[in-house]
Amino acid sequence: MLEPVNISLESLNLSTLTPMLIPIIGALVILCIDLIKGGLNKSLYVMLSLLFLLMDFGSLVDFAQLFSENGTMMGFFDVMLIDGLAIIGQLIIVVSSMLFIPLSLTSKRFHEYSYPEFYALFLFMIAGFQFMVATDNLILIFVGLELASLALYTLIALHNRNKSFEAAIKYFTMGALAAGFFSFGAMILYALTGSIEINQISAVLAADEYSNIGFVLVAVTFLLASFGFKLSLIPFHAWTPDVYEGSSAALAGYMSVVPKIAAFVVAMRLFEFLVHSNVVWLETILYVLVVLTMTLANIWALVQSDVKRMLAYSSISHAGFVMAAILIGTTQANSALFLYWVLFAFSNLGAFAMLWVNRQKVLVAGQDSDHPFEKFAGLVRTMPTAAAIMGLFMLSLAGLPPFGVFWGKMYMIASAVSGGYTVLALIMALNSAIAAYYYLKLIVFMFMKEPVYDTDKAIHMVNASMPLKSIIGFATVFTIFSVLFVSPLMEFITALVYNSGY
Amino acid sequence: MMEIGLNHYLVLSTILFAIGLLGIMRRRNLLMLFFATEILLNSVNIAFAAISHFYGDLSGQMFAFFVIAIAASEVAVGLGLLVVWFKRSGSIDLETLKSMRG
Amino acid sequence: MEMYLYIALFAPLAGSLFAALFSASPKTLIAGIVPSALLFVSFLSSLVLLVYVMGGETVHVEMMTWMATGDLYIPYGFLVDQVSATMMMVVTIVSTIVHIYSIGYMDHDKSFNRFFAWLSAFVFSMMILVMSDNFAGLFIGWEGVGLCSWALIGFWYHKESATWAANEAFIMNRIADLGMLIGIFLIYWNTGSLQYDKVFAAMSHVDIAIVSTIGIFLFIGAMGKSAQFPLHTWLADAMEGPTPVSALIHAATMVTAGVYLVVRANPIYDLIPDVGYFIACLGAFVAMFAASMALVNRDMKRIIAYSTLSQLGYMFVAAGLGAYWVALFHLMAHAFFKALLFLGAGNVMHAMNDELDPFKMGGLRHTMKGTFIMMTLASVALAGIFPLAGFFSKDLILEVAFIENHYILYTVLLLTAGMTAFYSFRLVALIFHGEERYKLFGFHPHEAYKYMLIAMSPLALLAVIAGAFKMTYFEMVTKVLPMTEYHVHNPIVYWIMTIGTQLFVIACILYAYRKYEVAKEDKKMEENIGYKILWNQYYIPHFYEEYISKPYRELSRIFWKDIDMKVVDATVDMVANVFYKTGEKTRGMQDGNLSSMLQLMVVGLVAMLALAAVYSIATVLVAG
Amino acid sequence: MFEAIAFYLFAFLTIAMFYITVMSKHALYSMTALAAGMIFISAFFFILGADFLGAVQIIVYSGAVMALYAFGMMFFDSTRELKEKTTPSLLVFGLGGMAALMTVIIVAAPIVSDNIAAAYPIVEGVGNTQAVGMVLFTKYLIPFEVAAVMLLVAMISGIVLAGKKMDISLTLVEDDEIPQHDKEKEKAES
Amino acid sequence: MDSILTILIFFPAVAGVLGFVVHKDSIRAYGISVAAIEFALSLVLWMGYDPNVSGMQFMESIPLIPEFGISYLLGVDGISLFIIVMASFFTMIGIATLGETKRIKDMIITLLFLQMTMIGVFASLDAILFYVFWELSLVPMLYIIGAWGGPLRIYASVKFFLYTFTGSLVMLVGMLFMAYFYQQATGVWSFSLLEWYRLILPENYQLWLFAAFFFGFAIKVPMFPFHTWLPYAHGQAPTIGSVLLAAVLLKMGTYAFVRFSLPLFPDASVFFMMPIAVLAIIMIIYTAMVAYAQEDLKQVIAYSSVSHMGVIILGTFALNVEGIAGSVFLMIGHGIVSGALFYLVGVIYDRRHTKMMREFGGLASVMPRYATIFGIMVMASVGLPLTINFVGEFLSLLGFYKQSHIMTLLAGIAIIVGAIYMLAAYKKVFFGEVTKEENKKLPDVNKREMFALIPLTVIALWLGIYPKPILEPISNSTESIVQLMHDKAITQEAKERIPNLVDEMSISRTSTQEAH
Repeated sequence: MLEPVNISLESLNLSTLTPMLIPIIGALVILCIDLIKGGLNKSLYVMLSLLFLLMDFGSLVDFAQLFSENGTMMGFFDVMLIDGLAIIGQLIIVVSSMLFIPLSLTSKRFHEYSYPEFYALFLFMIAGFQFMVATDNLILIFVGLELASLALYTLIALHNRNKSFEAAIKYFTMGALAAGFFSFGAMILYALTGSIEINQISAVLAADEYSNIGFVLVAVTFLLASFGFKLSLIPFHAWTPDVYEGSSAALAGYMSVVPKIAAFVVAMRLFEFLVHSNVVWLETILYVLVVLTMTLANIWALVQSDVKRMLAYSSISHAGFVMAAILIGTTQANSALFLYWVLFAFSNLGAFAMLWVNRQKVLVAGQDSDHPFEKFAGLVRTMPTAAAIMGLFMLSLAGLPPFGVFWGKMYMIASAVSGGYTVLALIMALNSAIAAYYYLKLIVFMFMKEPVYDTDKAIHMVNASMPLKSIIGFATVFTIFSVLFVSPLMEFITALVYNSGY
Repeated sequence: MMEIGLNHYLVLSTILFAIGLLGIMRRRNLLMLFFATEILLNSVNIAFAAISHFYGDLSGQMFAFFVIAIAASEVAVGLGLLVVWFKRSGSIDLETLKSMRG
Repeated sequence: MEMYLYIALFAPLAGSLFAALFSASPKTLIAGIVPSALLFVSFLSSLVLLVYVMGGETVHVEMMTWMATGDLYIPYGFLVDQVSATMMMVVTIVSTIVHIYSIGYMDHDKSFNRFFAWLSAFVFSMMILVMSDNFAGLFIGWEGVGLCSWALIGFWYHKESATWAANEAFIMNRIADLGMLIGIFLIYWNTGSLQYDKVFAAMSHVDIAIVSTIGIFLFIGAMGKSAQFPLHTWLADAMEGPTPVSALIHAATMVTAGVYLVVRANPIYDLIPDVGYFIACLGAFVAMFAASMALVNRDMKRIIAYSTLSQLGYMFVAAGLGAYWVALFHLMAHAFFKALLFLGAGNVMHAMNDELDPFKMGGLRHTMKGTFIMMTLASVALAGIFPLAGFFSKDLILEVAFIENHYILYTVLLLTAGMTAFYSFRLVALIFHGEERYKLFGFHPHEAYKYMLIAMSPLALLAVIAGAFKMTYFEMVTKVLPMTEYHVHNPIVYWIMTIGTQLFVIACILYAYRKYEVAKEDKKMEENIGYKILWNQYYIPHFYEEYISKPYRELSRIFWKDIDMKVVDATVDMVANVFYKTGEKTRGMQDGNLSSMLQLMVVGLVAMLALAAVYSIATVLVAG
Repeated sequence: MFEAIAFYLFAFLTIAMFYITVMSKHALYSMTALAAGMIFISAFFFILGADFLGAVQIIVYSGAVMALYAFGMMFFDSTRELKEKTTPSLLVFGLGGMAALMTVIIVAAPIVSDNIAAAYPIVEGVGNTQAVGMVLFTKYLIPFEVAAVMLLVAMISGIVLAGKKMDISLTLVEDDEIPQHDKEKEKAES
Repeated sequence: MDSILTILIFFPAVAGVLGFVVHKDSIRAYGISVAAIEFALSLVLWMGYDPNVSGMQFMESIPLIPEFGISYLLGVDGISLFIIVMASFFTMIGIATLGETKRIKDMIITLLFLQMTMIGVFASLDAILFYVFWELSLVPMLYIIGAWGGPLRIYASVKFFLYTFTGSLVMLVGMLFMAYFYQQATGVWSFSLLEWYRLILPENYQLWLFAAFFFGFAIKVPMFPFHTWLPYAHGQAPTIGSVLLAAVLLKMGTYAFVRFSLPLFPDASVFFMMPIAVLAIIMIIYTAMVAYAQEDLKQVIAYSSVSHMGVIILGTFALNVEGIAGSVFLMIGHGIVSGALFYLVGVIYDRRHTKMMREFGGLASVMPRYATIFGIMVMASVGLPLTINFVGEFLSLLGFYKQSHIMTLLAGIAIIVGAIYMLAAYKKVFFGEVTKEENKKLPDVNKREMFALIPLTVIALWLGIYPKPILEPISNSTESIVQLMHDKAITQEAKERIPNLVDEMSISRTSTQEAH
C-alpha cells in the first residue's frame, strides 16, 4: 500500500511556473475571445499577445532579481529548474517574440494573421520553449520541445501556400526523426544511470568515472543528432533552407533565433558536463561539427540566388559559430554564446523583417522566388533609407565592427583564444571572411547595380506599415549602438551564467 | 541466453529502431514515412519499460508514457499537414515535395 | 662675404623663376635677358668670393636645417673654399656666356622662355653641387643638375630621339646615383655625419676596407655624371639637346661634377691609392676609348661629345693619381675651350639648318670667319698646342702619369693626345676647308649674330690665356688640395717629352688636314672591321639595347601578364573560387528531396556512431 | 524460462511486423503490420510488469493512432499498390545496418555501475497503475499538464490545417480581392 | 581642446548624417564647408600639439566595456598627427574639387563618413577601437569604388573589401590573443595599446602574434604578394576614391606596423626583419617593373604606390630612429605625391574618358600647366631631392643600411626602376607629337583643379625643402618607440639591432641615476 504523500505548497514553489503559465493563459484567452466573437481584427490579437509577453517579460525580470538573491530555484518536485540559463534563455525567447509578433501587422493581408489560432499557437509555442529551457528533466524537455515544435509546424503551414506546406512537412518529418533520436539517446542515458535528470545523470556518470564509455558515446551521439537537428548543425541542417524559404520571412527570422536559443540552453545543460569529462571523442566530434557547420553553410550561402535562402544558410553558419561555445565550455564562452545570440537576434530579425516588408504577393515577370537578389538591385535609388538599413544588417551579420554581431564574434573568438582553441579561433575568423562575401553580395546589388526588374508595380516596401517600421527601426538602433549595451548585457549574462555553474 | 537481461531488450530496441530508420530512409510515401517514425518511438518504449523493470524505477515508464502521448499528438499534426497537402497536390508522394532546392 | 655667397647661389634661381613665370607664354625677350643679367651678377659675386678666398680665407655658412632625425643632422650648409670657388668661376663664366649666346641661338624657338628657366635652374643646381658643405647637399645639386639635364636634353620634346635620350641620361645617372647614395650611407654610418670637414676628419679612424668601399661607391656616382665607361652612352645621345645646353652642361659643367666629387673627396681617396689607381686606369681607358670613337664619327656634336668624354678621362687619370689640382685645372681649361667648341658648332648648325654631318659641309671658313677662327682656336687648345690652355693642363697630366711611373698610362694618354689632335682637326678640316660641299644640299650658310660671337669671345680669350694662370691657380687651390708639384726633374727628359709631344700632336693635325681637306668617302676604310666597330661605338649601345633594355621590357611584361596576373592574382582568385566552386558543386546535395535529407541525417548519425565505436573499442583496448 | 520464450517469440513477431511495415508494397499491409506490431509491443510491457503502459499502448496506438491512420488512408486513397522509387537501396540498407550494428555492439555490453538508485522505486505489492498514478500526479504533474497542452495544440493544429480555413489562401490573393472571398465564404456558410 | 580628437572624428560623421537633409543642389557647398571646418580643426590640433613631447597628447579615455578592457581611448603623437592632418586635407580638397558626379549627395556623405573612419584609425589607442575604425573604413570605400567606379567596379570593390577584411580578421585574432596574454600576465583584460606596450612577451609568442598582425597589415599596405587588389581598386575607383585610397587608406597598414608590430613585438620584428626586407625589395623592384609594363596611366601609378610602400616598409623595419622617422615621413610624402598623381590622372580622365597612355602623346604642348604640375609630381615620385619623397626615401634607406648593406643596395634600385617607369610614362603621355585629333583641343587645368593641385605642389616642394616642422615631431615620437623597443627586447640580437638611445644621448643622466 502506498503511503499518502504530504506535500506543502511552499515546497512546490509554484511561482516557478508563472513565466510559462502567462503565455498559456494568454493563448487560452485568445481562443476564448475568438469563441465569443469571431472575425475580430488581427491587431487585437497582436496587442493581446504583446501584453501577455510583456507580463511574461516582467515576471522573468522578477526572476532574474530573485536569482541574483537566492541563486538557483527548483520547483515542483525539482522538475522546474530556474537557474541563470533558464532565465536568460527565456528572456531571449520572450524578447525575440515581442519583436516578432508586431511583424504580423503588415499592410497586406496574409493568411495566418487573419486567424486567432495563429496567435494562440504562437503563445503555446513560447510556453513550450520556456518549459524546455527551464528544466533539467529529460521528459519535460522532450514534452516542451514537442509542444513548441508541433505549434511551429502549424505556424509554418498556416502561411498557406504550397511552399509553406512543403516546408512544414519536411520540418515535421525530420523533426519526428529527431524526436526518435532524442528518445533513444535519453533511453540510453537512462539505462546507464537510472535517471532522467541531467544533474543526476552527470553525477552518476562522474561517480562511475565514465566506465561505460560506449554507452555514453551512443547516448551523446543520438542526443547530438537530435539537437543538431534543432540547431541545424551540418549534416542535420537540410531542413533549414527549405523551411525558411517556405515560411514567411518574419517567421523564418524568428525560427533562426528562438528555437535555437532554446536548443542551445538544453545543449549546454546536456553537453557541458560531458565536455568537461575529458572524453576526447566528444571534443573531436563537436569540433568537427562546428567547423563543418560554419564552413559548409558559408560555402552554400555563397551560391544562393535568393536572399532568404542565403540568410538561412547564414543562420546555419552562425549557429555553428555559436556551437563553438559549447565545445570550448568555459564560463566566458557560455556567456559569449548568449551575448552573441542577443546581438544576432536583433540583426537577424531586422534583416528578415526587411525582407518581410519587401514581400509582395504577386511575383513580377522573371522573379522566381520571393526575394531574389535581383529584386534588390538598385534599391538605393528608390529607397535609400531602406537600402542603408538592410546594408547595415548585412554588415552587422558579416561581423563588421562596431555593429551588433561583431561584439558577439569578438567575445566568441576571445573565448576560443582563452580556452586554448587557437586553430578554432582562426577558423572562426576566416569563416567570417567567407561569410562577408554573400552579405556583401546583397549590398552590391542594392548599392551598385541598376534595377533589374522593369516594372511599374511597387515591389519594395509594399508590406511596410508603422509597426513593422518601428520594429526595424528598433533593431537598427540596437544594432548601431550595440556597443553601449554590450557591457551591461555581458555583466548581466556572465553573472547569471556563472552563478548557474556553467 | 535463456536468462533475459536488460541487454536483450536494449538490443531488441536497437534492432527495431534500425528498422524504423530503414523505413524512414526508404519510404517515399509520406504516410508510410509516418509509420516508420512510429516504429522509432515504439522501439524506444520497449527499452524504457525494460530499464524501468530491471532497475525497479518508475521514471522509465513515465518516459514511455509521455512518448506515447507525443507520438499521438504528432500523428494529429502530421495527418493535418498531409490532408492539406493532399488537397493541394493530390498526392502524398515525396516526389511532389521538390519545389525548393539548392 | 655671406651676402655674396647667397647672391652667387640664388641669383640663378631668381633668374630661373623669373623665366619660369613666362614659361607658358610665347617668346619674351626679357625672359632671356634677366636670367643672363642675374647670372652675370652671380659671376661677379663669385669673382668677389674668389678674390676673397685667394687670400686663404674660406666662407662657410649654414642657412638652415634640412633634415634632422636621430643622430642625423643635415643642414643647408655652403662652403666657399678655393676648390669650390674655382668651380663657381667656371660655372658662372661659362653659363653667363652660354646664356647670352642662347638669346641669339634660341631666337626662333617657341619655347624660348622655358629654355631659360631650365638653363638657369641648371646653373642653380650646379652651384648647390659645388658650394654645398656636405654630401647630402652635394646630392641635391647632383640630382638637380640631372633633372635639368633631362629637361634640356628633351627640350624639343616632340622629337622621339630627344626624349629618349633625355630619359636615357636620367636613368643612367640614376644608376650611378644609387652608388653615390650607398656611399653616403656608408659615410654616415661610419662617421656619424655628412659634413665634409667632420667626415674627412673622422675618415682616418675608419677601417681601410670601408674607406675603399666608400671611395668605390662615390666613384660609381661620379662615373654616371661624368659618363665614364660603362655608363658613357648617354653623353653622346644627350647631344639631342640644344647646342648651348651641350656646351654648358655636357661639356663644361655637369659632366665634370664627377671629377669635382673625386677632387672634393680627396682626403678619402688619399687613403686608398689602389682605388685611385683604378680610377686613373679607367680614366685612361675612357680617354682612349672615347677618342677612338670620335675618329670616325660623322656627327659634329657627337665628335665633340666623345672628345669631352676623352678629356674627362684625362681628368680622372689626374685625380686618380692624386694630382687633384691638376685635374681641377684641366677641368677649368677644358670647360673654356670645350664650351667654345660647342658654341662654334652651334653657329655652324645654325648656318646649316641643324645639319650635323660634316661631310655635307666644307669651305665654311669663307662665310663664317669668326666662327672659323674661334673653333680653330678651341681645337688647337684641345689638341694641347703651346701656348694655349690645353697645353698647360693636358701636358701636365701626361707628366703626372710619367712622374708617378705609370708608363702605360702615360703611353695611352700620349696616343690619345694624338688622336685628339687628329679628330679635332678632322672636324675643322671637314667643316671649314675644302670644297663647299653644302651647296650640293642646298644650304645657304650665314654667320651667326654678332653678339653671339662677341659673347663667345671671352671663352676664346680664356682658351688662349688660361694656361698663364697656372701658378696663381696652383698657389690658391693647394690651400685645400694636396700640394704636389709635378716636375720632371731631369730637364733633358722634360724637354724631349714636351717637344716630342708637341711634334707628335702637330703631325697628327697635319695628317688630319691632309686626309680630310678633300673629303672623299673612303669606301675601303669603311669596310674595315675596325672602322665598323668604331662606327658602331663598339656595339655598346646595341648591346645595351639588346641585352638590357629589351630583356627589361620583356621581363616587365612577363612580370605583369604572366606572374602578377596569372600567378599572384590568380592564386587569390583561385582561393576565392575554390569556395565558390565547392558551393556550386555541392549545392546539389540539397536536392529538395525529403528522403535524401533524412538519409543525410542518418549518415551523420552513423558517422558519429562509427567514431564512437572506434573510440570506445580503442578505450577498451587501451584499458585492457 | 517462460520469460525467455515469451521474449524471443514477441521479439521475432515485432521485428517481423515492423519489417513488413517498412518493406511492404501494399499500404494496407503496412498499416496492419504496424498495428499488429504495436499490440505485440504491449505484450512486452505486460511481461515487464508495466501493465498501465501496456494498456495505454493498446488504447492509444491501436485505438486512436491507427484509427487516425486508417481514416487518413481512406482519405488519401492509398489502398492500392504503392509506386515508390526506392533506388539507392544499398545506401539505405547499409546505413540502417551500420547504425544497428554499431549500436548493438556497444549496447550489448553489460552496464557496470554501482550508482544506479531508483528515484521512484517500484513498491512491492502495489499495483502498477496505482504506482504510476502516484508518480504521474506528483513528480510528473507538470509534464503531464504540458502534455495536455500539447494535445490541445495538436488538436487545434489538426482542426486548423484540415479544416475549411485553409481552403482559400489569403497569402496568394491580392488584397483588393479578399473582401469578395470573405463574402463568398459568408454566403457559403449561411 | 581636451576633446578635440573626438570632435575631429565625429564631426564629419554627424555632419554626414545631417547632410541627408541638405538639398542636393547645395550639398557641394555643405560638404566643402564641413570639410574645411574639419581641416581647420585638424590645424588647430597641429597648433596645439607640443612637438617637444614624444608621448601621446590630447588623450581621451572613456571605458566602453570595462570588464573586457575595451575603452574609447584616443591620443595622437608625432607619428599619427600628420596623417590625420593629411586625411582631413585630402578630404577637403577631394570634396572641393569633386567633378561632375552622379548622385553627388551620396558621394559627399560617403566621403564624410570615410573621413571619420580615417581619422579614427589614426587617433585610436585602443586596439578594438582601432579595429572598429579600420574595418569601418572599408565600407565607404567599397561604396565609392563600387558605385562610381569603372566597368569592373564591382569585382574590384568586392575584392578590395574581402581581401582586406580577411586579413584584418586574422589580425583580430592576434589582438585577442594579445589581450589574453595581457590578462594572463596581469589578471585584467585590456586592449589599451599603452598598457600593451608594457607587456614583455616571450619570443615564440611574439613570433606568432607578429605573424597574425602582419596578415592584416600586409594586405592593407599592400605588401607583395598580397597586393593584387590594389591595381583593381585603383583602376576602377573614381578619382576621389583613388586619391584617398592611395593617400590615406594605404597608410593605415604601414602606420599599424609602427604602432603595433614594432613596439609590441621587438624581438619578432628583428626576427622577421630580413624576410620582410626581402618582401619589401620584391615589392620595390618587381612592382616597379610591372608598373613599367602597364598601358594604363592609372595602373602605372597604382603599381608605383606598391613600389613606394616597399620603401616605407623597409624604413619601418630599419628599427632605428632614422629609418622609422623616414618611413613615417615617407607615408606623408607618398600620400601627397600619389594623391596628387591620382588626381592628375583624374583630370585627364575627365577630359578624355580614357586612361590609356597610347591615347595620348604630346600633351606637354597642349596642356603646359598640367604637364608642369605632372612633371613636378613625377619628379617627386621619383624621389628627387628637395621634393617631399626624397626626405623619406633617403632616411628610410639610410636607416635600413645600418641593418643590411646588400638589402639596401637592392632596395636602392628603387630609385632606378622608379625613374624608368615614371619617365617612360611621362614620355608616352606628354612628349612626342600630338597624334590624336581629340587631344589637340584639350583644355588645360581649370581653376577648380588648380585649387587641389597648387596646394599639393606647394606641400610637395615645401616639405622637401624644409621638412623640419613635420620631421621633428615625428622624430621625437619615433625615438620613444625605438627606446621602448630596445628596453623591451629580450634576445641579444634584438638588443643589438635596436639602438639604445639612452646610452647614446644622455650617458650623464643614466650615470647619475646609477649613482643614486
